[in-house]
Parts: sequence; structure tokens; C-alpha cells
Amino acid sequence: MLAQLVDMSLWESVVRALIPVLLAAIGGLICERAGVFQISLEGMMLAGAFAAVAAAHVTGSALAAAAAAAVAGVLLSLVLAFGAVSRGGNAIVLGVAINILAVGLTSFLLPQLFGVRGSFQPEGGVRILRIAIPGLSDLPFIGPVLFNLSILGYAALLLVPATWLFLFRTQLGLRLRGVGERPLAAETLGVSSTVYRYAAVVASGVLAGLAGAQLALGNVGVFTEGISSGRGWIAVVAVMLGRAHPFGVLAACLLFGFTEAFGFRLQGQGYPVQITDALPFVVTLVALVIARKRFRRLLDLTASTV
Amino acid sequence: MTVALVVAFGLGAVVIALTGGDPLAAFGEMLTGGFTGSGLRNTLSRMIPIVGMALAFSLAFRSGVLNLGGEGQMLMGALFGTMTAIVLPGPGPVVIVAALLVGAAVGALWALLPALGQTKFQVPLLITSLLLNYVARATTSYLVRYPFGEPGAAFASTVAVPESNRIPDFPFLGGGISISLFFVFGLVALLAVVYRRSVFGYETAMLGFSGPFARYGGVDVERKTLLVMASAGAIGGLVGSHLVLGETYRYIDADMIAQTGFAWTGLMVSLLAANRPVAILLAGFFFAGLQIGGFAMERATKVSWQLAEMIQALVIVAVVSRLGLTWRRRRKLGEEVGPPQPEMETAHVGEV
Amino acid sequence: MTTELELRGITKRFPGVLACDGIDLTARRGEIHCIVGENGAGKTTLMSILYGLIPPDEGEILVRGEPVRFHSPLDAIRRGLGMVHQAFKLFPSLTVAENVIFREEPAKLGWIDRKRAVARVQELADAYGLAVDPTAVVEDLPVGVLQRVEILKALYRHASILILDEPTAVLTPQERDRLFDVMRRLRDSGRTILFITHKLAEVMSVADRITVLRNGKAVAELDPATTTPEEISRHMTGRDVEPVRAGAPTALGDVVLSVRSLTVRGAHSLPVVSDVSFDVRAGEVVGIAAVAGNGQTELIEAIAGLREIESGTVTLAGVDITHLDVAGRRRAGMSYIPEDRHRVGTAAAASVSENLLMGYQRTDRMRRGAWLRRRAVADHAGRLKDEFAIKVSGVDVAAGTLSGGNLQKVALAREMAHDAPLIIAEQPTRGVDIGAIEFIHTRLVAARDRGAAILLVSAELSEIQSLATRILVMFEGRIVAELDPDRVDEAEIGLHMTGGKVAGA
Amino acid sequence: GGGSSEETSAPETTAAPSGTEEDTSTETTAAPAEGEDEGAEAEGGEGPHFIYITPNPIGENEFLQMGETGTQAAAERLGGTAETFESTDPSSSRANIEAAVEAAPDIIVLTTFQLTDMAVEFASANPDQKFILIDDCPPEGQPENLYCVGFREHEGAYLLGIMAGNLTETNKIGSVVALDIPFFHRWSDSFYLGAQSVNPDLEPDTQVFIGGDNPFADPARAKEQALSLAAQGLDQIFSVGAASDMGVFEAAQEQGFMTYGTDVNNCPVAPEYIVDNNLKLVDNAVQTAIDLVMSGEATPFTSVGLAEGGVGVMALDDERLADSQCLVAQHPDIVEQVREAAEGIISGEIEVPDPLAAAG
Ligand SMILES: Nc1ncnc2c1ncn2[C@@H]1O[C@H](COP(=O)(O)OP(=O)(O)OP(=O)(O)O)[C@@H](O)[C@H]1O
Ligand SMILES: Nc1ncnc2c1ncn2[C@@H]1O[C@H](COP(=O)(O)OP(=O)(O)OP(=O)(O)O)[C@@H](O)[C@H]1O
Ligand SMILES: [Mg+2]
Ligand SMILES: [Mg+2]
Repeated sequence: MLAQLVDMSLWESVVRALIPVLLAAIGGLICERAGVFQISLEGMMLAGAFAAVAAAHVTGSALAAAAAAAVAGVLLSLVLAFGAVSRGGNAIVLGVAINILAVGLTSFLLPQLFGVRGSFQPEGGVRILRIAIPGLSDLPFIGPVLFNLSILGYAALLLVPATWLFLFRTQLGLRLRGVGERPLAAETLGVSSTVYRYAAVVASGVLAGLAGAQLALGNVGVFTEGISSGRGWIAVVAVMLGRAHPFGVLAACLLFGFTEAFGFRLQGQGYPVQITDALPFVVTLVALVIARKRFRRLLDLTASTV
Repeated sequence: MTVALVVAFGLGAVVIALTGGDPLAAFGEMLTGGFTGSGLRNTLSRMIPIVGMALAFSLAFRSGVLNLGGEGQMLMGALFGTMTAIVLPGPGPVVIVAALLVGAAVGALWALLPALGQTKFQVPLLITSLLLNYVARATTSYLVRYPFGEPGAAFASTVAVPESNRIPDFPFLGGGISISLFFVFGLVALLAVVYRRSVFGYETAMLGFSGPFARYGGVDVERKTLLVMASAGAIGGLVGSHLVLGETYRYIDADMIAQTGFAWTGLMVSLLAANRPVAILLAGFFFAGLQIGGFAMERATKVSWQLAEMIQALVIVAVVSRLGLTWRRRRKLGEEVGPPQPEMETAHVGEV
Repeated sequence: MTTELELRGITKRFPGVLACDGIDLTARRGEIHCIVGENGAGKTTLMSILYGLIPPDEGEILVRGEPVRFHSPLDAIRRGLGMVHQAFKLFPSLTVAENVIFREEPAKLGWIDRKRAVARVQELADAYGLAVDPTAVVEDLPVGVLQRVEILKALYRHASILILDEPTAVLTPQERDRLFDVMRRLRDSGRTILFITHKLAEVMSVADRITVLRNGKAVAELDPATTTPEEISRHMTGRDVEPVRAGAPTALGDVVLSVRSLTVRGAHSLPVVSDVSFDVRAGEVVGIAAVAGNGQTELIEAIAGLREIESGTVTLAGVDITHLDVAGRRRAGMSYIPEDRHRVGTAAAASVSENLLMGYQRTDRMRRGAWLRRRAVADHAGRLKDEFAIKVSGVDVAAGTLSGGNLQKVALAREMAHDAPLIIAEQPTRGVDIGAIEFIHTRLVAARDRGAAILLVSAELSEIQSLATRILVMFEGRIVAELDPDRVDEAEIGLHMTGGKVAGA
Repeated sequence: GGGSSEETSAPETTAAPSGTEEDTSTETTAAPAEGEDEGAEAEGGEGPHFIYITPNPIGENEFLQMGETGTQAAAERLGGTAETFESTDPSSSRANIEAAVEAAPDIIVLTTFQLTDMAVEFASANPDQKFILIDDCPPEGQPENLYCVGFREHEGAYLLGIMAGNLTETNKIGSVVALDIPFFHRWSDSFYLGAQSVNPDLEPDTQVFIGGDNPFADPARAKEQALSLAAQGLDQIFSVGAASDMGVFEAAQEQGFMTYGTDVNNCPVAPEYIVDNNLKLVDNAVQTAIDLVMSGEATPFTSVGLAEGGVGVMALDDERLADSQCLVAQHPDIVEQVREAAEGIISGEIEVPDPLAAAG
């Protein structure tokens, strides 16, 4: 039965479902490394999805759509950066408020701008470009799974090692980690924690915005109210579970994507949806208990947020 | 605070004006709709879950226990409280008390799961409590769909709680306000005194300030974590039970999950009020009024309720960002709370 | 010699405190300039202003004759200043090399040249005799090494003016002597060193010049060749300070603390305390001498209930406390002045009054049933503030605003106030001024004389020698010697501490 | 009831593919446009006044949208005014109903099961106020001033099943459904039943539920679920997920299976792949109910199905089918078979069991 459940289309599904979450989670991990607790990914993703579809409708260009999504994410991220970094406000409260703001704003603007409710498809069916890499996409198994993705899909996967290199091999990455771990120490060496934190939060805005674009114009081709559907929260969990390490976060996203897609299959076998819905979370909880080595950093970081 | 409100409403006004509405009329409706007449009654009624959940969060947060699981605690408590009120025979008042106790107990047990995870397995409660919200959704959903569900109902829901087993409304107030409000006021007073004057309040506050310090002083950190979580979960369970026994009289799956919005509103209210019970009461009243007023505004002026929601979010952002304080004062404030702190006086790493 | 640095009329006010009051100070190229003063005199504040961390309210800074305004430490670094902070400013999860090169990384196009970084740090360390492993992760290192890392950071940035804020407070005598060698070498290479310490012996041995601060004012500039420790301390305190001579204990009482075959495991489940047994009797002070990292910290934590005991027993006033929690041990009669006053001994965000209550909130004096006796708590705090001369405007102020020494007094006052049968004092005078040292020593002796059993751990051998009735030396987790303080000198204790006598004996 | 819908001749009634600006959108209702007109009407204030109250934000929910459309259309036709109060949760629903009762319109229109308890409560407390409850009815204790309108959605779904039973090549069919609640089994169970009636070789039914945080508007999740069904060899997939349906339609386009929509005509979204839709003409039903209540002819419970024209499929009407872009139009034989079945259902010859009643 397992062989029948774990087929190639399952893996394709895992990778597709993974990409928006991964994009947002990378943004989240950068923030966490910079010492900002980022739980507004959900709202920024939603705003990004809306902006992408709106821009695609107006300009007919996928590039413009992606740019608009990034801008929308950045605008919301600036609210967090200003409140939490410049004004020392509580990042959890700001994050929750931003999520509410995004829901209100997108459902308010949808009828205002496009005269429709609920869902909206951009004119001309604009989509984020999907590229089958010649040669590679024909490889058995991994070809369709890994080499037939949208541009943002490749970007998300490449961002994992890129983020790792950035954090652990570059000057800026070192300083970012320093700021996140001991802001005062960084200040005494002339590294402004404000600048780095702003940069990190804005980066998460870009990535979560793009995650929204991928969701609304990559995975499908439509905006629906609340289309982010909790994926931003999953990204938050992935950051925690992966302990803000790029490969750890990727693994967490994979675990999550896999259990979710596997759950769909189980439903097809007659298991109740309420059980398969809980599956990813239960598996994550179990994974947490098994991989419970050192969450000190997280405890430290979050202890200062309340 | 005032500046924050002006900024938030100012932004809201711009949006209303841009979409062709009359901001003054809209806000007028919002205020009269939220804080007068039957709107006031609805506001008071809506305050119950908001303040209740905020109190639950305050208990945890001021002790440095990062409980994000209010939603799940509320759902689990609500379902089991409801089932008790449905199946338990006996005189109404007895059944109600029993149902509330069961709701509180189940909420507490659900909250103890992440607490035990942290104290026994060192898995941060922050993550597990958040994850358990989803598990609670699925679990309640399953239970109310299958074993606890009303046969033949179109939705996944329990049967209605028998009339005798419902939490009554205040007499003479025009109806609609459950006497739970009375208990919320009581809880505010109780916690205000406990936080300021009791050994428990002192010890948990110290735990919130510094875990190693509290441990050093003989505070049983693990036990306190469990106790705090259980109490927070119990309050969450009570709030959930109230929402059914005192308001909707039947646990409807989709409806209850929509009600979990109260958990997040409560979380914000608690943090905005710096976890102080009386401030929570005031902030909770204000937010409840904004929400009820938002619907009134839509009814009267066609400005959509989403806008009210946005204004609420903006108020929070403005307040949290302390827009009322000047830059100078804020800087000083920062210096006061952030003195030349030891970053690493000793290198040994203690257990958390 | 040319003037390297000049401060003119530096003034800084905090709410309710005038931390610096028109301070003038001149330092020349190639000198070690000591700055001394009581706790809260304003030393750290002055240095923070100089390093650009906080802006002065008034006053002027001249570097090599040129007026400067520092808006951030970066400006100060660019002018050749380097600072080793009283509280270390290191990144625990980063390596030594990463900590040193931070913000001045050797790099190509943004990519850190990690080989070169390690090599540069190693070179620098070798050049100044600062033994460190550049690839070690900072959180695994003992404090003495961290100190060296801090100095390397400044040297790496070509600091010509080096500020050292109480660098010796956490060092063993050996480490301190090596630091002084480094400082002299740096001075000889033309650098200016501003050195803050509370230990007058150190001042006398390394200073070229001395500035004394008192209550935010510079009250004297002295030449070590022509001054005496007594004169310095008179300037600091405005009175004469006599070192405390413990005097012979009257009579030893019963055994209060009894430790038998205690074994404790550390981070990597290696035994850090092995089979340790000793007694402390009423009316005696038992000193534990050890080089940092030889198990004394873990031993104390195990006795205090903060660390799991692997095997063995601990008995306090006849009660087996091996398996009791902290509260139980406190009830049995333990009080404990911890080494880490910032993280463990106090809570920065809590008020002074709340800090003074901790550990005693469940005594009948402080509570009635579930409720605190608020009057008793307030009176208690007020009394201790006065009795221990804690310099703070009121007991409702957050403890985090207190100066290092005053914070130590808070922890001390709390633990001394309850006449507990056993007092564990871990580095009780670290970072406190000589007046306060005198005060603390007097209190400890008084406690001993009223019949308390005192277990003293100190890196300050002179402190142990003057206070202890017996000295236990720990090396690699074991007690390797028991010495009589009247019959040994520092050198001999030092030899035991480094394991020298074990091989010989 | 069917007749009255013809009379209204509102061009935007959802049964016809909309010719308005948003061709690509599934949002074929013209609610916003009417909302604008409505402002002007409000000034008149001569005719009757209706208030429509939803338990959830209307947003993605086509069903709730159509209720609004119907109420608005009735008001327009009768020269009166209509208002909509959207709620987000039970306590805001209560606030909205209270406000509506205070405003004392001619009729308060409430929708869905979630408002049933409150409908009973408020109707009992306000005997002079007339209420219509759509899509549910209290099992007992129905006050006289509360009129229910229910739909027999299963009849339409059964007809779609007949198409699927004919068209399947793999003999594997199933549904992607928003939530696992008894109500939605009216669609999914009846779909399979219809297919079984024409195809004895069918493999067992496969139903998956979207669930998650946002079951009615998570097209990405719905799409993955549809793809997983396709990977198992299903070639006829019924999509019962409101705005999530878009994901299923996309999956159909990518994998080449056939799919079926709900409530309105979705065929233009994916003309080659959407066979037909289970129409639920809530707007018509609401208008009919309002007419009946206004004229005093209403009965406590009105059930609308194929016979009353409250439920249907595109294939039933030549004119509709012609420009529907539905795939079923290319199979005249199936269309014929479906129409015969519809007649059989209307005449009572074929009995389509109500899964809800069966569960009870
Ligand atoms: N951020 C601050 N807010 C308020 N008061 C402060 C702050 N920083 C220092 N002070 C006060 O200023 C005075 C000088 O403190 P400073 O830290 O400079 O003393 P110090 O001479 O370094 O003492 P120690 O020897 O104990 O380290 C003290 O009274 C201290 O409480
Ligand atoms: N001053 C004291 N002297 C003796 N025993 C004490 C004292 N304080 C507390 N205890 C004991 O410690 C235990 C806990 O005390 P108590 O019931 O007062 O605390 P609590 O407030 O319930 O604590 P927690 O909040 O940890 O449950 C009891 O067994 C009590 O007898
Ligand atoms: Mg107790
Ligand atoms: Mg100092």
C-alpha cells in the first residue's frame, strides 16, 4: 500500500506545496538570525498574493506581478521594522496586528478595485514563468520533481544554500548573526543593530511577498480571500523546528509538505480528513521531541519578546 | 495612547475618504454603535471572551511562559464543557457548574501537554503550544463530526444544550449579557490582587524577569510553569465553555473555530496592557467596542467591516510602536530599562 | 611624552544620579593610566562616553590634540580607541576568530577569507603572548581566555588607546600576571592604556599614573612612585580604610555542612567534581582555592541545589539535603551569594526591593499564608539599603540601573540578612571597591563570630588567606590539599592550585 | 417558483454565463454592481425593506453571494430597498440580528444552519417581525413568523453523476469537497449515486476534503488534492469547494481529467474540462420566498429542487447550454439521458435519497 501511496506525483506535490512555505520561511529565518521574532509572514504572504494578481491584471506581466508582491511584502514589513526595531515594540503583537491588517486590507480592496468578491483571476491568465530545464527535466524521477518548476521555485530551492553561504561565509552574514545574538556587543564594534534588523525584516517582506506571488500565480492562477491559508504560520513553525538553520528549515518544510501530501493520499484511502489534517502537526510534534537537542537560542530570543 | 489613536483613526479616515465615504459619519456610527444602547450590550458581551482570554495569556506571559496555545485550550474546553452540559442529568445550576469545571479541567490538561514538553523534554512551549492549536482543531472537529455530533444535522455540531443547563443572562439588563461577565470582573479583581500581593504573584513575576534568578531563589520553576499553564488553560477552557453555554448553546465546528479569533485578540490585549488585569479590562472593553462598532458602521454607512478591522490593527500597531512618546523620551526609557547589562559575565551555560 | 587623550569637563546625568561631574583627565602616549574609585563613582560611565557608547551631557574630548565628537563606538574605533568592557561584549556562538574580526573581516568581495582571519588572529595572539585558539567557540571558553579575546579585538583594530574596565576582576593571579605583561608590552610599543581596577596592589604594580574618581568627580591625579595605597584609598573614600584581619575564631561549633563523596557530572557528562568530602563547622570559614574550571563552581552549585548530584551526600545542620530542592535547602538553613550576580544573583528588571526579597518570600516574616506582608517586605528592603549602604535612589528602582558593586551589595545584603547557619559566599568581593570589600569582610567575620559556618570561594588568594580558617585546594575536580592559611604563602597555594604539589607529594 | 425567476429576467441571474466585464472570473454574480444601485434606491425608501444577514463574511462564498443577489433583486423589483449585514462569528451575528430587528424591515432574511438557533430565538421574541431562513429549518418549535427555504441539491448532483458515469473511462470517480460535514455529502454522495445508476462497473467512491485553515478559498490545496486523485486514476472529479474550485479546474487542465462545478456556471474557466455544474439558484429561491411571504402565501417550509427550478444543471436548458461552454454540450446523447432522468426525478419516478435525511 505504501508504494502505491508514495509515488512520483506525491513528490511533485510535496515540492510544489513546499515552495511558497520555504520562501517565506527563509525570510523568517533571516529575521530570527537578526534577532527579530517574525510572525507576520502569513499577512505578508497574503498581501503579496493580492498585489501580484492585481499587478498581473493591470500590466499583464509576471515580472511586474512579482515586483508588486515584493513591494507589498516590504510595505508591511516596514510596519514591523518600525514598530519593533525603531520603537522597541513587542514583535508578537505587531506580527498579529499585521496579519489582521493584511486580511482586512486585501478583502477590503478586492471589491473596491476589481468589483468582485471572494476570488479574482487576472486578465490574460498571467503566470510565473515555469521552465523545464532541458535535459535535466527528462531525468527519471528527479526530473519532473526538481527540474520543472517556476522561476520562484528554483529561486526558493537555490536560496537554501545561498542563505547558508550568506550567513556563514560572508561579512554581512557574520554581522547579521552577531546582531541577532548580542546586539549590544555588535553596537560596541560599530555595527548598527537597527540597520541589520531593518534589512532582515525587509528581506523577509520581499520573500514572503514573493511566496504570495508564487502561491497565487505559480501554484494556481487566482487570488482568493485568505489564500495564504495558514502557510505563513507553517513557515513560522518551520523556522523554529529547523532552528533557523537554512538546511534545517528546508528539512522542516519537507517534513511538513510530505506529511500533508501524504495525508491527501490517506484521505483517498478513506481515512477521515480530521485525522489527516492533524497529521503534519502531530508528526512535527513528534519530530520536536525527538530532535530536542538545543533550543536555548530560541528560548533566549523569545524570552525577550514578552 | 491618544496620539496612537489619532494616527490610527487618521489613516482609517484617509482610506474611507479615498473610497468615497464620509470618515466622520463612519466613525460616529462606529462609536455610537459600539458604546451606546444595544451596541454597548453587545460590546459588554463580546468583552467576556476577549478579557477572559487576555487574562489567561497574562498569567503565562508575566511568568515568562510563552503560551500561544490559547486557541486550542479554548476549543478543547468548550467541547467537553458542552458535552457535559448535554449529557449530565441533574438540576441546571449543578450541571452548569460541573460543565464549567470539566471545561476548565480539559483546557488545563491540554495546556499541560506543551508545559510538560518544556519541563520534561526541553521542547520550547512556544512552538508546541502553537502546533497543538491545529491538533485541537482537528480533534474537536473529529469528535463533533462523529461521536459527539447531532445525527442528521447539516453541519458538524452537537445538539443544543438543554435550556436549563445554559448560563443565564443578567436579569433586568435587557437580556443578551451573560452573567459570565460578572465572573470576568471577579477574575480581573482576583488576578490583580494575586499578581501584586501574593507569594505566587511575586514568584511568577520573578520567573518572568529571570528564570535562573527565580530558580536560585528556590522557586520551583518546573512546577510553576506547569501550574501557570494549567491555570491559563483552565481559564481558556472556561471561556470556551462560556461561548457555548452562555451564547450559542450548541457547539458548531466551523463557528467555534471562528470564535478562536478571540484567543488572538486576547493575546494582543494582554500584551498591550502589559499583562496587568485592570488595564486588560479597559483595553478589552475598547477592542470589543471597536469590533461591535465596526459592524454598526458597516450597517449604517456601507463602509465595510474589514475597515474596522484594519483600524483596530492600526491602533495596535500605533500603540505598540508608542507613537505617543517623543523620540527623546523613548530613548531615555530605553536607557533606563537597558542599563549597561552584562552580556557574558561568566561563560558557563546553565540549564534552562 | 605627548598628550594622547584629553577629557575636559565631562558631565553625565542619569535620572536621579549625577554619574560624571565635570571630569578632566589627561593621558599620555605610552603610559598605563589607572582610574580608581568606589563603586558607582562613575568610572564605567566615563569610559562609555569616551568610547562613544553614550553621549555626554557636557564636556569635550580631544584625541591627539584634536577635538572629537563620537556618535557611536565606530567613530571611537576609527580614532584608535579600543575598549574591553566590564561586562564582556562577545558573541557566544561565534569562534574566537570571528569575534575578533567582527566588522573588520579580511574579505574578498564580501566573502570572508577564513584562513586569513584565523592566521591573523593567531599571529596577533603570538605577538603579544595571548594564548588562545582562534577556532574555539567562545561559549566553551573560561573567562580568562575571554579576557584575552577582548584584548585581541582591540589590538586587531590597531587601538592606540586601550580602555580596560576592571579586566582583572575575573582573573586568577596567574592570568592577571600574564595580562600585566601584555599591558606593559603594549605600553612599551607606544600605546596608551586606561586601566580600571579596585585592587590597589595592582595599581601600584602597573600604573604610570593614577586618577581617582569620587562621586563623579576627578579628585586627585597621583604618581605611583610618590604615593601609597593608603593615600589612594583616602582619596577614594575620604577616610582611612583598614584591611580586615579576621582574627582567631573563638570556638568551633558543631558540623553544619557535611559533604561526603560528592560526584557531579558536567556538560559532556564527564565528572567535574569527583569524590569530594569535607566539613564546615559553626564558627569557621573554609576557603576553597582553585584555578577557574577545576570544579569549584559545580561543587557550589551542587551544594546549592542548582546542579544535579551524581552520587554522594550533603548534610546541612543534620538534615540530609542531597535530594532537596533549592527551597528545601534554604529552609534547612542555607544562604548563598552566587558568583554570577547578573544572571543568577539578581534580576535586572525587578526592583531592588523584589531582589532583596528573593529566597525569603516564604518565611513567616514575609508572608501570611498565600499573601506577602507588604509592609514587612518594604521595611526589610529599606533597612538593608541603609545597612549595606546600597547607592540607589529608592528600593522601587529597577536593579538593572545599579552599578556593578552596588548590585553585588544587593545580593550580599539579602543573603546576610537572615542569620542562616550556612553562608556560601562565592567571589563575594568581585568587582567591589575597597571600602565595600572592607565592609563585606567585616560582615562575613561577624557572621562567623555569631556562629555561622561559611564556605568561601574566591579567586582572590589574599582574601582567602585573610578570612579563611582552613583552605581547601581543588584541582581537576578533587580536593588535593588542605592548608592552614597561617602557615602557607600565596606561592605555595598557587602551586597546589596548578597541580604542582600532586606530582611532587 | 420556477416561473417567477423568468419574470425577474435580471440579466445577472447566475444561471447564465455572465457577459459582464469579468469573463474570466467565476464571479458571475453582479452583486457589487447592484450594491451601487442600491445606494440610490435607499433614498427612495417607499417600497418594502429587506435585511439579509450572513453568519460569515460573504467573501468567497458564492452561496451567500447569491442570497444577497436574490434579496437585492426582490427589493429592486418591488421598488424597495435591501441591506446586507455580514457577520464573522456568532456574537457579531447576534449583534447584526438585533440591529435588524430594531430596524424592523418587512423581512429579515437569514442564511444557513449557523443562524437557525438565533432565527428561532428572535422570531419567537418578535412575533410581528417576519423572518426567512435559507438552507435549513428548525426540526421542532418553528415559530409562525419564520419561513424556511431548503434546497434539494442532491437532485442536481445526481444528474452530474449520470454524466460522470457515462464519461468515465477508468471507472474511477470522486469528489474534492471543502469540508466533511453532512451537508456537503448531498453533493458528493449523490454524484456517485447518479454515476452508479448508469455505470455498474464503477469502483468505490473516493472523496477528499480540503480542510485546513481556509477550506473554501485555498485553491492551491484543492489543486494538490485533485492531482492526487488524478494520480490514482480518477478521471471524473466533482469539485465542491467554493473559491477552492479554481484549483481543481486548473488541475483538470494540467492532467486532462474531467471536472464538475457547483452553484454557478464555471465552464468558461476551463471549457474543455468542465462537464457541467450543479446549479443552486439561491437568488431565485430567495426572490420566490420573499414574494410568497409578501403576498401572505408562504408555507412554513418551502423545498426547492429540480421541479421548482431552484436546483439544476446547465444541460437541462438548450438555450443555456448553447453558450455555456460546458463539455457536456458535446455529448447530446448524455444530455438526452440527463433530461430524461430529470423528468423522472420531477415526476417522482426516480427517487434521489437525501444524504442528510439518511444520516438522521
Ligand atoms: N543607564 C543608567 N541609568 C541610570 N543610572 C545609571 C546608569 N548607568 C549608570 N548609572 C548610575 O551612574 C553611577 C555611576 O555608575 P558607573 O557604572 O559609571 O559606576 P562605576 O564607577 O563603574 O562603578 P563600579 O565600580 O561598581 O563598576 C551609578 O550611581 C549608577 O547607578
Ligand atoms: N516557610 C516555610 N517553612 C516550612 N515549609 C514551607 C515554608 N514555605 C513553604 N513550605 C512548604 O513548601 C510546600 C509548598 O508551600 P505552599 O503550599 O505554601 O506553596 P504554594 O504557594 O502552594 O507553592 P506552589 O505555588 O509551588 O504550589 C509545602 O509543603 C509547604 O509546607
Ligand atoms: Mg501548592
Ligand atoms: Mg563600572
